[in-house]
Amino acid sequence: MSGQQNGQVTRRVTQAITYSILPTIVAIVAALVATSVVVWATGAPIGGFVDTMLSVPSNRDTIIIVNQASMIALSAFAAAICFRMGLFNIGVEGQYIVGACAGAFFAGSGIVPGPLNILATLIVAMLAGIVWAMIAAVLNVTRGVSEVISAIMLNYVALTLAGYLVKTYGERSGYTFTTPKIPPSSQPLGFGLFADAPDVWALAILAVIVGIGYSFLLGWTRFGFDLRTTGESRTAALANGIDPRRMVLIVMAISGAIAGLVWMPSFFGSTHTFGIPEYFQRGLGFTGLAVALLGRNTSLGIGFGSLLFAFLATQSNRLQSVGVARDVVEITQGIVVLMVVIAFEIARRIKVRREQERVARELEPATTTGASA
Amino acid sequence: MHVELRGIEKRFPGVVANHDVDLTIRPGAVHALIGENGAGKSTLMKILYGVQAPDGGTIVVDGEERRFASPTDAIDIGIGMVFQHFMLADNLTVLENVVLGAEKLHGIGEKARSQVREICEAYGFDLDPDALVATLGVAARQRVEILKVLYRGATLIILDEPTAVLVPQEVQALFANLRDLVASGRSVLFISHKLDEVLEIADDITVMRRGTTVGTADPRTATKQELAELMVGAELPSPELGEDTVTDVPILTLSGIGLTSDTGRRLLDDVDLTVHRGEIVGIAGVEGNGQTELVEVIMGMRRATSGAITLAEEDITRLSTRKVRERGVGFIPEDRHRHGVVLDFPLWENRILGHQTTRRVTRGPLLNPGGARADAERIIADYDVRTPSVHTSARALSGGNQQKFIVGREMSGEPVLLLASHPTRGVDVGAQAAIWDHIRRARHDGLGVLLISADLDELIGLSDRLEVILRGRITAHFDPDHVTAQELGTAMTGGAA
Amino acid sequence: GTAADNDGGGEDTDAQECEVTQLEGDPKVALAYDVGGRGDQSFNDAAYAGFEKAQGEFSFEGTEGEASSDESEEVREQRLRGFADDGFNVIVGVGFAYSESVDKVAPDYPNVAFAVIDGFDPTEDEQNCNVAYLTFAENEGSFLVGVAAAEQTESNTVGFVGGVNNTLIQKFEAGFAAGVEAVNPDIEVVSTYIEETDPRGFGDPAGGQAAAEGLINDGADVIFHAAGASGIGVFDAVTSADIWAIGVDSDQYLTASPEQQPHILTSMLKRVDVATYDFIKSAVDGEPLSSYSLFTLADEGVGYSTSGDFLSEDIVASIEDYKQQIIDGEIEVPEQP
Amino acid sequence: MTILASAPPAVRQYRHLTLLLALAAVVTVSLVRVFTDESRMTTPGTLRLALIAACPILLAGLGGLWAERAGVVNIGLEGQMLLGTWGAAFFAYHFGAWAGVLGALLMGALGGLLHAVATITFGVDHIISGVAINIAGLGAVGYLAQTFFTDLDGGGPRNLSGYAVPAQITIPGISDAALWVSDQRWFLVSDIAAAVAGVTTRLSLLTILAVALVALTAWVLWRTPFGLRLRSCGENPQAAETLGVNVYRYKYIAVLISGAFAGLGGAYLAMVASSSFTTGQTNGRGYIGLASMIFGNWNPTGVLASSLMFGYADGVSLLSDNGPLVHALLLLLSLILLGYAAVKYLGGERVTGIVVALIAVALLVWYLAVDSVPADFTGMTPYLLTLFVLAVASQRLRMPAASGKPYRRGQAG
Ligand SMILES: Nc1ncnc2c1ncn2[C@@H]1O[C@H](COP(=O)(O)OP(=O)(O)OP(=O)(O)O)[C@@H](O)[C@H]1O
Ligand SMILES: Nc1ncnc2c1ncn2[C@@H]1O[C@H](COP(=O)(O)OP(=O)(O)OP(=O)(O)O)[C@@H](O)[C@H]1O
Ligand SMILES: [Mg+2]
Ligand SMILES: [Mg+2]
Repeated sequence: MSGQQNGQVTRRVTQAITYSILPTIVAIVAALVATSVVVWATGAPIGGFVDTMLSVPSNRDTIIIVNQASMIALSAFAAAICFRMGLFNIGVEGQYIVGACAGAFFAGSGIVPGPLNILATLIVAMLAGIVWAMIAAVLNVTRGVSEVISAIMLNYVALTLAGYLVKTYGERSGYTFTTPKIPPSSQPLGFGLFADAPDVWALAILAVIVGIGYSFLLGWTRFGFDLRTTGESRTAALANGIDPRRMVLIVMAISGAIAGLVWMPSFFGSTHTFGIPEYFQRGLGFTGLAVALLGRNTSLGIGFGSLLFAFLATQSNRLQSVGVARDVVEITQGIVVLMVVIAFEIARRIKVRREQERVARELEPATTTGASA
Repeated sequence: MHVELRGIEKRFPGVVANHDVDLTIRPGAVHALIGENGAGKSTLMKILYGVQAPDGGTIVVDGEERRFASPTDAIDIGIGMVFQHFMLADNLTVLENVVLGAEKLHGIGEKARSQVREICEAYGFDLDPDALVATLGVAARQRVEILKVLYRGATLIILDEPTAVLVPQEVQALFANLRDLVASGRSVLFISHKLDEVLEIADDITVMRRGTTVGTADPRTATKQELAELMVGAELPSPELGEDTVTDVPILTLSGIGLTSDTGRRLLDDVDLTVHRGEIVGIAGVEGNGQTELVEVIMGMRRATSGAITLAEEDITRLSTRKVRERGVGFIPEDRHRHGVVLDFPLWENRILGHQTTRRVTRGPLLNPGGARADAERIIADYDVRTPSVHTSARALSGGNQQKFIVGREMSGEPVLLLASHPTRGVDVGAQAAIWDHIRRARHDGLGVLLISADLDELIGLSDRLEVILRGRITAHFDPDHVTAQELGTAMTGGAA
Repeated sequence: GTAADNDGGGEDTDAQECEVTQLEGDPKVALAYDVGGRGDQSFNDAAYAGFEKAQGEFSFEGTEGEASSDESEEVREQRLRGFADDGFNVIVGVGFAYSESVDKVAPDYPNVAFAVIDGFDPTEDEQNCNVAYLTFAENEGSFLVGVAAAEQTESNTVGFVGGVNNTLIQKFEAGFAAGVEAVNPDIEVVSTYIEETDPRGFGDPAGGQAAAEGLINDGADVIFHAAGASGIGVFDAVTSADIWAIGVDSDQYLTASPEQQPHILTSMLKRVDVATYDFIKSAVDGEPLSSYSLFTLADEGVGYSTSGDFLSEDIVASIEDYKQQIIDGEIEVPEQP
Repeated sequence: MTILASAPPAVRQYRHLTLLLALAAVVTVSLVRVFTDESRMTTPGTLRLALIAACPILLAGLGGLWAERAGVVNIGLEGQMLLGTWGAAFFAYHFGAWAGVLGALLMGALGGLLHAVATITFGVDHIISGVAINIAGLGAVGYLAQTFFTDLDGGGPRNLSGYAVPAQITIPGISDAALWVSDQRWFLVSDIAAAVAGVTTRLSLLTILAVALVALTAWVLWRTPFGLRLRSCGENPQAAETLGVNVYRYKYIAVLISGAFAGLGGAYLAMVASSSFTTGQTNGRGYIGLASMIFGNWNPTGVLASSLMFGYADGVSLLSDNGPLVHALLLLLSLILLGYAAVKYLGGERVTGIVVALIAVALLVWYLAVDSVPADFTGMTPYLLTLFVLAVASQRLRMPAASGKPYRRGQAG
């Protein structure tokens, strides 16, 4: 019995390698090669490009990569939990704008003193994200509106709305309006990695916490099971006591809550105030989507993917100096997503075939049909 | 036309669907190809029709060897096929479905329309060329399929299990058409595993088993037993009930159940129904007359718009599916791939499916993988599910084994009521017999069963009582011991013989 | 000043207490561009022009870096530190967006002279002595082109298109409106903004054209834009309607296409090049500017262009007249519409 | 499940409906215009704005329609549109206006090809591929612009202008007459005249092409064997396969055309809606196009109607001091909704009818409560309106049955 179990374990490890790690590596290499070809074809200094992209980042850059990755990962988890259920929450962008805005206003007001303010703010931000996500979710379950379309519209509205709120209730600083700064007592210290570089943002830890929670929820809980079932087959879910509409609402809520957190590490770590465009970082929602897909909606994959994207983006800052347009890394990012998915699709087909063959092999000599199975 | 298949071979991952298949079809005759589920009939036909390329063997048409790269090639030399699972685009009109791919013949406009009308005339099909296929019933859809073939002027017409979805009367109508076709010099290849039908219509019979042709028979001399021997190497299992175990304790009671669609159509209309402990109640009806809705309403997948459902003295009318299942209702859905299993989950996770709240497989809000695996092992053993391990994904199992696993799962945790829709559809005889056994045994232990099936023999053989459902109403009751398939068919089609 | 060194007690310093920043070694100049970078035919290019001029005169080592859209605060910060660490001791942040990052970086490099164009000190309480905030009296420049518009219009309606509705752009609108009013209070000023918040309002030529056409439908026959790259759309609109447009920041007559040129009445000049040049010069001379320095009409920091010679003598005369009044302080130009 | 399913062929039924709705709408509009005295609601100028704002969205929407009719969801429209803007600028700059249009088509089709290879050949999830293409597209355009435009005169790292664009035409007699009539502000007549004037004055050939493509699409897809085959791939590819249709080929063609149309939308942005290229100038119009396709119920006429609606709202949101105008539109919207509610209610969908009616009343109350809408909100008009209309109408929509589903040859039967 246990021997067989071990067999199972080893098999699954080897499977993980053949069906997950290998395709990923192949995909990344392919993407970099493809981009290099573009650079080369357009007559840009290919050598400089490759050197810059593959150079080891400075300590400060490393910090930036980690910080950025934390936000990208959060956004990716928000998207991933929806993907797992076959929902396409392109609205993370809008949800985290609203979350950031609400959180910043609350934190700046300093209603809650000291470190407690942080916790309270996170809750406020999550609530705001939930509210925004619920609009799309409710329209989806009650009116059958494609969550994709409504989310797209809501993204625009979110930005304008946030701008309006800051303009109306914020305070002026220079040429923009911002929310009141967080009182210093509520500014957490970060994690120091290097002496000669600033700390990693304290709330970068959120990404880790959410990641663990995400894995646990999906892999070990009944709710996670229901969620995955709904994602695999809504019909099967319905027939087996899972109400897909209810799931949509709950999952969109969770997604919105995570989205609400996306910008918090930066907010508490360095910005301390919110104002569009200077005191806010946009686009994380869309990056998150891509990273979720890149990471196959798994915690490890997303962690890895967010670091990769942050790495590429940060390295691109120095492309200018070697005379290559920085936008080129976006090509890499796009292609890597595509390549990973293609690689995994191929891997999946092979896997299914292998498994069916195994079934037949282990059951009987292969000259009879499934019929006698 | 004269068609010869020699030594055809086709492998699928892990399955040899066809090997050493030899088949000869002569012009102007109905040739029956019989074999049990999974014997390889459809695969062979897909090869003959060019949908799938054979891994070996030759196809000879009128003395000339052929290679079909795609159905186009087959169509061009006059082969037409009506698939086991209809190949129609619901949201296109009948005309569009018919002319699709054959636009060269008469275009897609008036000329084509009148052509279609003519054919309908000739074969007595009453079809409106401009009706959306979505609005048609099963029999009508099949006529559209045949229309497609005729429109292309096929001289060899393949019908893959055309009678599976028809009631006896409709079968007779179909056979009449087939005879006309043959009379007009065409050949028909007729696939079935219903032996009396085969004996009635066929001029030649070829039997397939485990992916190969095991012999031919002459319908004038052959008997059902002989054919069964050839098909499965044994007597075909026939469903029957042992001693009467029916009690008078009602387990499920439906009173005045009605269901109206969003568009105002009456899907279920004042349905009264009672199932007692130890009783199997069969629901007979042409597909699409409310069986699916009836099950969904009982399971809480849809809310009845009127009426009440009682399960063992408890009103479950408004309970959610999960709650209904918690009350001990087992459910064998009609479509195992859409409702029964999650194809890409391993078996042990599929064990949890539908039982997310039972102690054995979950712990409160958490899963209990250990328990689930153990119990999946149990089912695999008790129900003879052929699989290497509980970690195998459901997709890799054959339909029959998938079905056996589902039955095993739904029987676990002593259910008080079992809803079984088409429990043996698309399943090999071994599995079929096993599933019947399990249902009988459960009945013996006092389980109430609501059985829905398109297979009239199964219904008549397995039920203690028969109810006929027509356009969402229960229109007739029968005692299985004193009813023939014919009578049942008449009732199912509303007396329209 | 960052929150970290807050506890050092917010000692209230001001310009006087600042002693001049001492550069180590020869001046090495770095330009940190805003999104778009060199070649954007406006802001960044203007800065580069000033830089180029200075380099021609004083010949020093120089470098450039460019921002990407949707980049984070700390990336900008990192760009500046990168320059400083590479030994560049005169660093110009082109654009308001650098205010925060310079404010964070400057204290760590006391011997580097920083400047932020359009910048401001986000933490007024502790001033950074090695930072110069180069700001402009856009409202004054806009006033002059407002005068030009008022003199030129025949429909007694003139228009204003803003890229994004923020206080900086409102400065343009306010000055423009004031200039028009000064000439003739009966002239109506119709104005619209492409975006309320979204910075993309500066990168949406289609939006610019639509906005301008809207104003044209309202009867405007002279349209002033402060909409960055969207402005080209404004030029398209006036060109096909055969009326006048007024450019912004640089002399846009020079960069406009031949079809558009005959319709560019004048441009409101915001001499980023002058500011950049002056700052670099001051650094080279060993006395880098620090704290706020406002570039006004008085010191040619803002102005208007006459290329194309579409402005008649008397219009120019009246503009010059108003210009003098503003310089003499007789006219107070508002910053808010 | 849907109403359409049980009704005569979707297309025809939908046409009648739109015609009827259109007429009713025009009357209501005119009424509101007169009542609120917001003449800008229907000036030729405003309508021309609407048309120009609508066309890029229309083209993207049509592109989406082609792909989905063949069963491929194309979220990558945005990226393909971006590629179009670059293609238009680059080729127009070097080889002239129509070369630019061609270049845009090519670049868009290139994006389409990428999507086709990923989704059709490799069976990649359509959404994933689309998202990837949008990222890569933006990157590619940014990179290509910086690489090829920086040193051109009239060019920069992120922009290019001064290239030739397709000509504009004005139909003399009609245009002037219509302009005159519309200036009279007569009830109904002037409004219709305004529309006529809007489409006869300084009309770009590209606009004509865009509208022509609506008709062409409708004709090809519903009146030709080619179209029938293509649609069958979106409804039931297996069935099509068993009838000898080469599903892969039709899917590929469809997605290529889809990309090309999106690219043309990009060209429109860079040549008609403005005459200059700026990196990322689509600003999400590709996504809006997708929305208009869905709201247009996967029908060319529907896409036209919905993109015009969006274009109108977009145009209005750019007008100067448009608070009162948007305010007037509130009234219009609530009236239209009331009408819709009535239709629903009488059509048997009681609940929907009542809900919609309630919403309409709410709007009416809002209208009466205030007398203008703050600028920040007028900017949201297009998005809120779209949300709104989708929320009210979406249940009537039906997408091609096999849209977004993976297909592989040889699995039929
Ligand atoms: N379209 C398909 N694609 C991939 N695999 C398929 C397909 N159809 C059937 N199979 C495979 O064939 C095997 C059984 O399929 P099927 O549902 O036909 O059962 P079956 O042939 O009726 O089996 P049996 O009747 O012997 O229980 C499984 O391995 C299944 O994965
Ligand atoms: N696409 C496929 N991929 C893999 N295996 C397949 C596929 N189609 C069929 N098979 C296998 O080939 C065997 C023969 O299937 P086939 O459908 O031809 O049997 P059949 O005689 O038609 O059975 P039925 O009576 O259920 O239709 C099946 O048991 C299944 O295992
Ligand atoms: Mg089978
Ligand atoms: Mg078959």
